[in-house]
Amino acid sequence: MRKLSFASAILEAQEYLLANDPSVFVIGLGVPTNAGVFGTTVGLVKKFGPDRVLDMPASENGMTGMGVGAAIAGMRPIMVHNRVDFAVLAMEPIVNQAAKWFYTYGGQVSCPLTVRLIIGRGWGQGPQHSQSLQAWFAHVPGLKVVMPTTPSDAKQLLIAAVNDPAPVIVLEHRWLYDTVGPVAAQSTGEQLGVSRLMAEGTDVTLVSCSYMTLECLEAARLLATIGVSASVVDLRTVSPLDMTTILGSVEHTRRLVVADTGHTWFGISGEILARVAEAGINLLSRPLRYGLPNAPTPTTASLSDVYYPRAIDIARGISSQVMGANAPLLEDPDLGKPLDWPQRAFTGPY
Amino acid sequence: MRKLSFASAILEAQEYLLANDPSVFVIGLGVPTNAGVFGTTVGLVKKFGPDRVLDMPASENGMTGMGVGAAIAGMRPIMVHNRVDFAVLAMEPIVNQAAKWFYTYGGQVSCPLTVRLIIGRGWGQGPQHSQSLQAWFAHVPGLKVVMPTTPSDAKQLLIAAVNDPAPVIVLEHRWLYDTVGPVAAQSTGEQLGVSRLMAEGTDVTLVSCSYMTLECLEAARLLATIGVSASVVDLRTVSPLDMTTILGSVEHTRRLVVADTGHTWFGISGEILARVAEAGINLLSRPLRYGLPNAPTPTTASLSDVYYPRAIDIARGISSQVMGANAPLLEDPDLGKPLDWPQRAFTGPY
Amino acid sequence: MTNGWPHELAPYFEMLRIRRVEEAIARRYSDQQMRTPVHFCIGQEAPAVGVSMHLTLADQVMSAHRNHAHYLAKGGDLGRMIAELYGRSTGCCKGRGGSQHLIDTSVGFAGAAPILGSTISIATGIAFKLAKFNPGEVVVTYFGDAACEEGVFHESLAFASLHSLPIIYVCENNLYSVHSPMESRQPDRPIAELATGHRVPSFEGDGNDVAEVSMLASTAVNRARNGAGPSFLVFNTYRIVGHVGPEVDLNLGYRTQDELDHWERKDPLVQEMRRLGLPTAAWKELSDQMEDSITLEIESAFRFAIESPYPDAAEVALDVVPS
Amino acid sequence: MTNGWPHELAPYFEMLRIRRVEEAIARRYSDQQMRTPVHFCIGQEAPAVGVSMHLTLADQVMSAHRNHAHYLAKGGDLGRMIAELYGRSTGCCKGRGGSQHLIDTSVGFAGAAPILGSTISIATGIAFKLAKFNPGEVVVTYFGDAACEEGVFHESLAFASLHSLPIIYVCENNLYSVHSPMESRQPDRPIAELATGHRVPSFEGDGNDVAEVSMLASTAVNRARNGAGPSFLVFNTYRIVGHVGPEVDLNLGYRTQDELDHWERKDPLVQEMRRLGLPTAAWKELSDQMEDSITLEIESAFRFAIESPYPDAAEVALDVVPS
Ligand SMILES: Cc1ncc(C[n+]2csc(CCOP(=O)(O)OP(=O)(O)O)c2C)c(N)n1
Ligand SMILES: Cc1ncc(C[n+]2csc(CCOP(=O)(O)OP(=O)(O)O)c2C)c(N)n1
Ligand SMILES: [Mg+2]
Ligand SMILES: [Mg+2]
Repeated sequence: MRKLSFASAILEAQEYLLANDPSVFVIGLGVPTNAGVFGTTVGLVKKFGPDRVLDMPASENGMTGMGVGAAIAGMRPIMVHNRVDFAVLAMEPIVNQAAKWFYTYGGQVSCPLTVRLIIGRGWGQGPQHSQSLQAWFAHVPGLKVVMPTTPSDAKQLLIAAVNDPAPVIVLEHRWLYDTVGPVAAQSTGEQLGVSRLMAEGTDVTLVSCSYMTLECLEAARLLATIGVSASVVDLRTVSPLDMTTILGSVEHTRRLVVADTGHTWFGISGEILARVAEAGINLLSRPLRYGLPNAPTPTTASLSDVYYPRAIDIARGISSQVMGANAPLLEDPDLGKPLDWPQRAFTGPY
Repeated sequence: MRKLSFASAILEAQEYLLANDPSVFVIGLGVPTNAGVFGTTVGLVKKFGPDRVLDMPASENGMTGMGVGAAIAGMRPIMVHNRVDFAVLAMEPIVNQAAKWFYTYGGQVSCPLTVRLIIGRGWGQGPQHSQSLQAWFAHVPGLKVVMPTTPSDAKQLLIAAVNDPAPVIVLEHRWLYDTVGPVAAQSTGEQLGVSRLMAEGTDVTLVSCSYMTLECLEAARLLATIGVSASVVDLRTVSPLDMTTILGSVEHTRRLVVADTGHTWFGISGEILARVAEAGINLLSRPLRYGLPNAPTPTTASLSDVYYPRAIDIARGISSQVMGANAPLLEDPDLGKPLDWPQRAFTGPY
Repeated sequence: MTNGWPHELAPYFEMLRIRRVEEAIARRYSDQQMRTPVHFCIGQEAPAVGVSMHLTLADQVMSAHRNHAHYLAKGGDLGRMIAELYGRSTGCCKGRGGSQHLIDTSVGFAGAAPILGSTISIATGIAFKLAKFNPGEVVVTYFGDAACEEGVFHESLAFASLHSLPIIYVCENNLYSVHSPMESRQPDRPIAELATGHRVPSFEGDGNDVAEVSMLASTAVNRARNGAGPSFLVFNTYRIVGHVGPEVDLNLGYRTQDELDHWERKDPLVQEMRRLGLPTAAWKELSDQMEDSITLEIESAFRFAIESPYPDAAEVALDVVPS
Repeated sequence: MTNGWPHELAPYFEMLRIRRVEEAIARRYSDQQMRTPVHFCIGQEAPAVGVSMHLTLADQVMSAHRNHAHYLAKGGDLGRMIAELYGRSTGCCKGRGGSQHLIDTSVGFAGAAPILGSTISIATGIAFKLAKFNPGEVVVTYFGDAACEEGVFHESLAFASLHSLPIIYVCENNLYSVHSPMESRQPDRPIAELATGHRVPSFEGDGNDVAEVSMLASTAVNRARNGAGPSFLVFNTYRIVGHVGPEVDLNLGYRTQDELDHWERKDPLVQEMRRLGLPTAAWKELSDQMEDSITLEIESAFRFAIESPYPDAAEVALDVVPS
């Protein structure tokens, strides 16, 4: 199959949607510019015109409310906020209005708004450009929350989100944008709410989402070198949460590790541990959680390097959980490498 | 000791703070009016003048930002939003700014802003007047989150919140406002971050906060009638979370039930179950959670009656968990009574 | 708005009908069977009626917490509104919404919601849709003087101006936000000036004079229909009863008997009756007819509501997301 | 602002100093050692300098993402700023903030933060404090044309007007929000008009002419000092390099070489040099002196930064809440 970058896959999804549904429009800061939201909207305005591919004022609250209005009137807006942090200004229309519209008005009018939010990380993104608030959205009944990991999912789940009659928040991790993978040319009719087993193992189940799934896959690889066999479940949709896949795997491995791009405390990893506990599965060892510590994001690389958990941290945690004090020491393959940007080719600022 | 209502206790706390610290001011919609935010600010303007007890425009975002500015400049603002739902407009200054100020600027400048938020319930409060978003605030490093249950805590923890150098969110449940209890005349110098064991039992630990602690105490009373002995831990502060008290009790009872005023999914109850699992405590039976279902709040009483979990639900859940199929049937003491307002004397609207 | 009465009388009838509905709700409110916070519009009937005269069924209206007049004047179903207040399954939101969330999409009443300012941006989005797919159709959104304090008000007007959207922003300035007077909330200037910076033309008028309302609304609606973009209408008016619930809350001390008297003299019904200037006898006959038909309609609506079932408990978790 | 140069020359020197600092950062930016998104103010030095001339150390300043000029003109420590860009523990935020979060409380630079509009309300809160506890002291907050699109801009101005707060809102209109031109974002009207509805007097001027900036700032600062309340200043200016980073981004196609040339002819340094009108020889000597002292200062700042240690890993979770 063709290979595309995650960013190009998003672009292609929007192109497909704009071409196939006249009610779709894309709006956000810089959407029709040549930089095009890190390349994800480049060229769309040329193909579909300025009334379907729009810039907007820096008015996140009002513009998201506007999107809610267009959606309840029958359109399918795709609204992009360049960072999750900016969308904190837009919580009111998303949470009080969009999420509750269908229910409150007696199931008469749906609100098919899709909001794309980009999670920043590294290269000085700092405290106000790097938040990952999926736990907030997942806590709100009426919203669906999508976090794609692969380029294929970046495309297919965005199409599913826009076609879904519910309001959907799609969180895209900036560090995935340049990753490359096979992407089907057509829409595969994917549905929201189904997780994917990315690796199958017997000793431990790693549940994760978005960029952290890549770290988990790497952790699984590291663990394999010492004979520990790990399953990796990529959530894909945080809400609704596909507990069937998770429980299926954990029942088998009887060990649970959750890795999240957001803060650990009061985040989505707690919910997953809780659901497994409620299901009454007896784990062989204590569950582990990896995510951001209880601190805002420091800007300097010297601190953000320790702030973000990595594959090696996960692998080491698991090896000592599984093998105890006898666990062989895993070496850090990235030792001494710069850690605050996704690949060496990247040079900021962004 | 004197007895005061929860609302009067809040009033007294603010009176004390205004009298003892010239940097304190109280601001919010209707604060200086005669209704005075459900009685919690009545008379303050007369005693302390209109430049310390202020009304404000309906500009939740800007006014909370203003509060952040006053706080970093050395004042101790008490900002009141009449419902949690309105404060959704104020998430940006609370979460991006106040919470991160001290950390980001290298520990030089603190932001001692206190935000009072009222949780609505019953009598038609409906989807946009009844949210209980403590999970959101607790997820954000740098904020403290307080949820008083007793009139005494309503006073003492509010004083502690305002005196605390960190930004503090105080969530006050409207159904507690008319409850009455002993309240010390003076400030007792209470600190944030300490939970309280409200009842000591041997069979199960109920962890809860705010109004749900009253339901849990009632559940414990019901359980006692069938010989089940329950501990009740009142969180008081959701963040920082006092795990010492919780773990101490659960280690003893080996059964865990969490009851929360917010939505269960991705809420604070998941975090508590997760921490107990991480601590490696083997529970005798599956942990239980009580909170709001995954739906917005319906306005009609006929639905909100089933929407909100009550003591009887908790007690029945526990009795069957502890005693299995042999559990005696507990009778609902409120059967047939109207359930959507806290006591019969109350007649809406509010 | 077509209520069966001749053009000249229709506005008066519609205002009377709204007034009587509100009074009927007020009378039964203390039964504690409508447990939903009702924000009565008694005294504020003219803006809804004067504006709706210029709207078609296809035009869209959004309102906020004080929405009964807007819903009724747009043609919203009375029975389903009363049933909604009673929390019944036949309510316009199946009981889930209550007084603050009326909707009747069959007549272009797109909804109402009580978070100040939010419906202003949502209505702007509806206008965005109409501009593209339904040229000639317009949106009206009603809100109070306090909603203008929300930043989203400005964000919405600026966007509507930028894209020349077919929308009319209608502010009913009744001097208060709950119990807070203007001077504790806003700088001293006409509210209408708020639109200047966005190049949205504004028109201010007597909100208790339905003829004046209608005149200004006509200008604004025509502008919108003809692609000339948004307008901002400010109608000065007054709510006779308290902020929420049916009590006349003079006891709260935020307003005076004098002020109330002043505004009662400016009652929109009285003003319109005077303007019509019919001979007393003819008027008496007419108004008896009106009262009779209204009474019948109201009785039947309440009967419908009260006889309707409550939603079933299982409905609590239905419709969270559409399927 | 006192930089040791005679009154007449001080603004030029200060602008030159800022320019050279930015150029020095630009030169070393590609080393990938300052890994923080820098929003250069090259071309926009005049507003910061012309305004700061009227401020005392006790007056407070807040800025946003494009803040270097504001920080330096207010007297912010250069060494600690450069160290902050290098992420060192001697940085003004101990490395936690980076370019977008400068602070120097010792000279009244209260902070900077990159969420558009948020610092406008925060600055308003500082003004609320000064009005009560430090009469005669004032706040200045700088932001761009896009920040005026945030509702919080209006909420802040309205509150400042209502309470007559001692604050000067300074908008640097450089025509762009990232790569988006004005016409895709705002209705066609002078930005200064946005303040009208809040009864905040506004003054618009050439933001590349430090003398004009100074004149308008003087009026506004005096108003605030004397209790006459807030003002809104709009300075028209232009950023010579790209939105973020040091490249001149003509390749992105959102602006033209012609436009750039036009604004380069309006360079604030050149304009001010012309205004000073010194004989060539005298000017050459003076400016050599200036350049030399600036070079020394900059070199020492970079040395300080580069020789400073990084924060210790343990600091990652320190200072989350004060104790
Ligand atoms: C965002 C928000 N803040 C506060 C409230 C509480 N509130 C409900 S109605 C109201 C007063 C509104 O005044 P106005 O807009 O003038 O309308 P009126 O009630 O006078 O018709 C307030 C403050 C709210 N509903 N939403
Ligand atoms: C709330 C918010 N939305 C979007 C952004 C992204 N952003 C950063 S700078 C910028 C442009 C700001 O333009 P302007 O205010 O004119 O300042 P300038 O960069 O031109 O100096 C944008 C949109 C942001 N930082 N905050
Ligand atoms: Mg009003
Ligand atoms: Mg700009």
